[in-house]
Amino acid sequence: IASDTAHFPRSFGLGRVATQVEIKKLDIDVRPDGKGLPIGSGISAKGKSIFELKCAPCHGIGGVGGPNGSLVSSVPAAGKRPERTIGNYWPYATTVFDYVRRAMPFNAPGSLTDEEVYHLTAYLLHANKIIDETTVIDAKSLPKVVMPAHQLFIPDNRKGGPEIK
Amino acid sequence: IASDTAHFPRSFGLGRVATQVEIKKLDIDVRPDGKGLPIGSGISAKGKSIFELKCAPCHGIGGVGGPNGSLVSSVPAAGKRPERTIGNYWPYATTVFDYVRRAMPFNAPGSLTDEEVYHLTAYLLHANKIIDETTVIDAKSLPKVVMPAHQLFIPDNRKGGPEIK
Amino acid sequence: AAVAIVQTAQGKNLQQAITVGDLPDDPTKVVGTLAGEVGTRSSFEKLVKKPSDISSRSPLQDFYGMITPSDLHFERHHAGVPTIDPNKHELLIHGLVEKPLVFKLSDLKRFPSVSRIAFLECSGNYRTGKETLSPQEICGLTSQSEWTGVKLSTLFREVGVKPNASWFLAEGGDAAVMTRSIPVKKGWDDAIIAYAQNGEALRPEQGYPVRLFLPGWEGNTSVKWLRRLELSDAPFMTREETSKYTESVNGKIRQFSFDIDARSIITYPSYPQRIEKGWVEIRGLAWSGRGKVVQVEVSTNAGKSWQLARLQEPILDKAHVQFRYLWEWKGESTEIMSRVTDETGYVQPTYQQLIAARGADGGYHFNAIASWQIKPDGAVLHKPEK
Amino acid sequence: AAVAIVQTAQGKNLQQAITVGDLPDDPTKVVGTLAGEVGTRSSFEKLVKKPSDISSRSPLQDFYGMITPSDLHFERHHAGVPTIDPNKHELLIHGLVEKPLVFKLSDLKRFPSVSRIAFLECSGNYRTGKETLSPQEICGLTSQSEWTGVKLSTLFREVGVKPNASWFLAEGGDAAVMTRSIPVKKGWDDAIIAYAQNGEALRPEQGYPVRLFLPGWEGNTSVKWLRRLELSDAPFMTREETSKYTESVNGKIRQFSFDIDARSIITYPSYPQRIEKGWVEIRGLAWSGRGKVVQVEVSTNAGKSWQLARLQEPILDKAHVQFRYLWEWKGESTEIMSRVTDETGYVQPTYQQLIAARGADGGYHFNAIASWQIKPDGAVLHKPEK
Ligand code: HEC
Ligand code: HEC
Ligand SMILES: [Ca+2]
Ligand SMILES: [Ca+2]
Ligand SMILES: [Ca+2]
Ligand SMILES: [Ca+2]
Ligand SMILES: [Ca+2]
Ligand SMILES: [Ca+2]
Ligand SMILES: [Co+2]
Ligand SMILES: [Co+2]
Repeated sequence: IASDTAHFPRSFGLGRVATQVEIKKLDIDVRPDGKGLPIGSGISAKGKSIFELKCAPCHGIGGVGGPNGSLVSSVPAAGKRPERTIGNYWPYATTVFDYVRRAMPFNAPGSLTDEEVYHLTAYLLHANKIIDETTVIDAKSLPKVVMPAHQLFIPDNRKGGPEIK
Repeated sequence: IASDTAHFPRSFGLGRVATQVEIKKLDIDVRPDGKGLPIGSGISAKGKSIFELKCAPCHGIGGVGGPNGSLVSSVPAAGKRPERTIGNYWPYATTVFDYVRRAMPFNAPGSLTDEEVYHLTAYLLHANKIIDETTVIDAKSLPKVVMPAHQLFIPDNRKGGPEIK
Repeated sequence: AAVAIVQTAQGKNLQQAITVGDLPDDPTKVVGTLAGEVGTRSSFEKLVKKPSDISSRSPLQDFYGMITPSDLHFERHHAGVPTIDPNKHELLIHGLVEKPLVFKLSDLKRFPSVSRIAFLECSGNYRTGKETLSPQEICGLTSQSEWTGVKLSTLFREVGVKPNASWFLAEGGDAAVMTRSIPVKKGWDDAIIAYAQNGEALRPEQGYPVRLFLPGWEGNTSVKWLRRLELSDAPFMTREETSKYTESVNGKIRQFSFDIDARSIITYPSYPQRIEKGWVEIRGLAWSGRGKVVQVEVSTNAGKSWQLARLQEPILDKAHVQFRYLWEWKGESTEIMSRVTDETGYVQPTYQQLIAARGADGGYHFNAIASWQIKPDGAVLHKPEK
Repeated sequence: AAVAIVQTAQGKNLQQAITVGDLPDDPTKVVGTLAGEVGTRSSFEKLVKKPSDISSRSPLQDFYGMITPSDLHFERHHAGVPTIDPNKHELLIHGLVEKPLVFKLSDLKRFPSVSRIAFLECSGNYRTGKETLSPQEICGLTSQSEWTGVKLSTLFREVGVKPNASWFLAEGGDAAVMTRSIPVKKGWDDAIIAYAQNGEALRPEQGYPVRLFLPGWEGNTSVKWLRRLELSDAPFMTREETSKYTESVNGKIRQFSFDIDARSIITYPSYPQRIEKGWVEIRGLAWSGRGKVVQVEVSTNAGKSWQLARLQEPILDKAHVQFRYLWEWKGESTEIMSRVTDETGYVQPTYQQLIAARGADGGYHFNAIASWQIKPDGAVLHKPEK
């Protein structure tokens, strides 16, 4: 059957070896332990002004209530559930850096400098009351930020069989 | 499994009963025993003039050599196989009537009257030297015409298994 | 009936006019359209997906069979469908490997290939709340294709995945630069690096020129427009596996919920169709991300009793299966519904069972039984759940 | 890269612009096309059938998997593709029946349905004679779809086929008013009155809105645009079963040669492709009109020895099956070819075996092994038979 690989050669010899330079160009991800974070640093105050310029039109002044969703926790209107935000639903602070750098602003993805992303990350963490306004966010400090939602996350416990989970 | 019909009702009650009138309108086929042949009759001479007008542009003067193939047997050029025609490849004369009525002329299918088709059938049989020029073709005579190729036809004798046939 | 299909492809025009002008009164009396280079739908068939900006839902109620026409495969993307030059596109595999490699599309096509028919479903595939919902609106974010590509295990052998690699990151080349962390085990098991769909190249909406395809797993993990795989000893905790594609379950947040739970839906009769008195073949699709469908039951009395439906062979692993149940409708008001059992013994739950098990937060992986109300005039309406 | 698909359907416009303008240098930096109603091919993929006036051949060398995209399904018609209004089209069944009935398309769709994946091949599907022939040119008149419809046996029950009915006439509603006589036994066995193909309505070229589908039998018998079935106690001897679709065999003319003999073709590597030194996955399709494919053998040394190819599951009855064989090409001049064995024990013959068995007249049902010459520069050429 097709899945059997016993007849495969040790190598098909296809593809070319990737150089460190080209890997580095593409390897933009950031892990919770900080692996992947670039040099640079940011602070909330600088992030705030970038945010107001480049992000607030979609995510609201102060990160609350824009057409593309809040990023900052706020007190919900009476009878409403709180919006899911970085402050109440994100388990890792590194994800803010990773995601903003790869995908935002939506209309110009990939346009921010690492420094800008650090500032924005600091701003979003501060606006969500996770860090104070003096905290400098960099490759060392960001992985250490403990997110309010962290303890809520559990791995999938469904496993098939009769039980509804 | 889906093929099982034990759970089917005797009838699904779908569709409507066809009336004889509507069946007759669609039931245009003609069988070798003559079933399906309409009233009317034809002779080769009349068929010839219709043919020259409506058919020869595609099938050649006298039914030989047009852009859409010969219908009449002729002596092949030296070293060539004979073209397959009504005279050497058609097992039943009724097929000429059936086919011409349903499908020809190619650019105006279904436009011929039954009478015209009888004439054309007589013409094509005569041109192929199967009937003489005085034979009247009608529902009685057509099924009796014995075609030269009739005895060549055998049913499929392949049946799978190792033999190449 | 004016019908035309025009495909302007890299400067070359393909034109296939089926009919322009009036419908013939009697099609047996006019020569039809001559043979062409590319066919098209009949102008009488209006099959369309239902789009929002970020997704587009397959018209399940209009389909026959188990294959989804490629141009009607559901869409879900986080920054639109990119336009990618297949001659420039490359796939990099690096991280915890002996030998990081870059593959051109043409390299990938030279490896041993594999094909399989399997569904792809977005885990956010559930709507209810009003009666005028069609299957397309309730759960049109599932589709099925024959996928062809190279097994990821074949590429893993080629790069030499290290023993301590437990997760890999899959990254897309779209404007979202979509990323998901996947256990390496899935890569060895049955992951495919797919470049073809239903006989031809992937469609742009489905990841052209190359995507990850993870049979049975929530659609978002089958990263499209794939450009990079990084082997790692831990998950990356990307936005798509933390902020999104996680479920609030009894005060906790369930993460890495990859498997698609077994599900079924009656697609005929369904809204906005109408039935007539007499024999009705109830038809639908059933599937499970955990393996094969074992049985589908249908109830025609609002769940009081259940009957076995017939399944159309071949019943494939992690694939939509057609089910059918013959029902004589005498004009009564009733409700019809289906539930599937998969090979693990999992039985598709009711909405209430799901809420009881998970709490009232809703969210992804909502695979509840969907019911259709049959009205005495033959109208069919969704039964909103609450 | 300007790409657009425009479908003007009964006054309604569907427009799906994938990209108009230049290709982005970096697709990760521009938002892509938003979700749409109907997808389209990438503008980089140029898949076309090869048409003459009367037929159009599927590009087998460009396909992956076993499903043929519906718009690339081969065409063969005798008076063009008719344009038929599905709301007016009816199917009449009469002759040796208890109760002649007329079915609207909507009636047919209400009967119990069936789906199956099966090939359809024109029995006139063979070319050779020059080196520059692709699989499309050699045997592109075969394609595969998932067909859905009602079993003819279900309709036979409904009209009450009389015991003395031994043949039936199937008649199309095209300008050829195509007719074939079919043994009633095939109608009871596995004939389908098909109204759908690959998930959606039949395409016009494939018989929209309804066709006969006879699994495993020569394509012409699966009459398209079906309007009438007449039950009879004898065959009708139509032009299509006498003057055409018969074979000259050793001085006799073989008639009613319905079954498609087992056949296979290597589609990769094939003309006009080129290979490079190293590992080559030889790929192709194999099928039999008499049941399942049991094995496919591949020779990489001009037929001196044969090796078993791997078959892609599911291996379906009367269906194209993908085969694969891994070959290390070191640059030598050679010939590669495949031969299939079906469940009756029939082994696909060579051209010479066929001529020896049938005489030199050629004709329909020519299913000979086709060989590809591999040149030292990697060029692949058909080996003309003589
Ligand atoms: C033109 C609109 C637009 C602009 C400008 C924009 N965003 Fe967004 N943002 C979006 C959209 C739309 C999404 C959701 C994307 C998706 O569907 O995956 C989003 C998602 C996000 C998210 C994830 C939210 C969540 O809960 O998962 C973050 C964080 C974010 N944006 C940050 C930013 C920052 C920082 C900026 C400015 C540098 C910015 N955005 C500018 C439209 C915008
Ligand atoms: C505009 C061109 C055209 C005209 C006019 C035309 N034919 Fe034909 N004829 C064709 C074509 C094309 C075919 C082959 C059709 C097919 O592919 O099935 C054909 C086939 C036939 C055949 C079957 C030949 C065979 O060996 O199977 C007969 C008989 C025939 N025509 C008779 C007639 C007669 C009689 C007329 C006039 C009343 C006529 N044709 C007018 C184009 C034409
Ligand atoms: Ca990395
Ligand atoms: Ca009749
Ligand atoms: Ca056409
Ligand atoms: Ca999940
Ligand atoms: Ca789109
Ligand atoms: Ca035949
Ligand atoms: Co999803
Ligand atoms: Co044929």
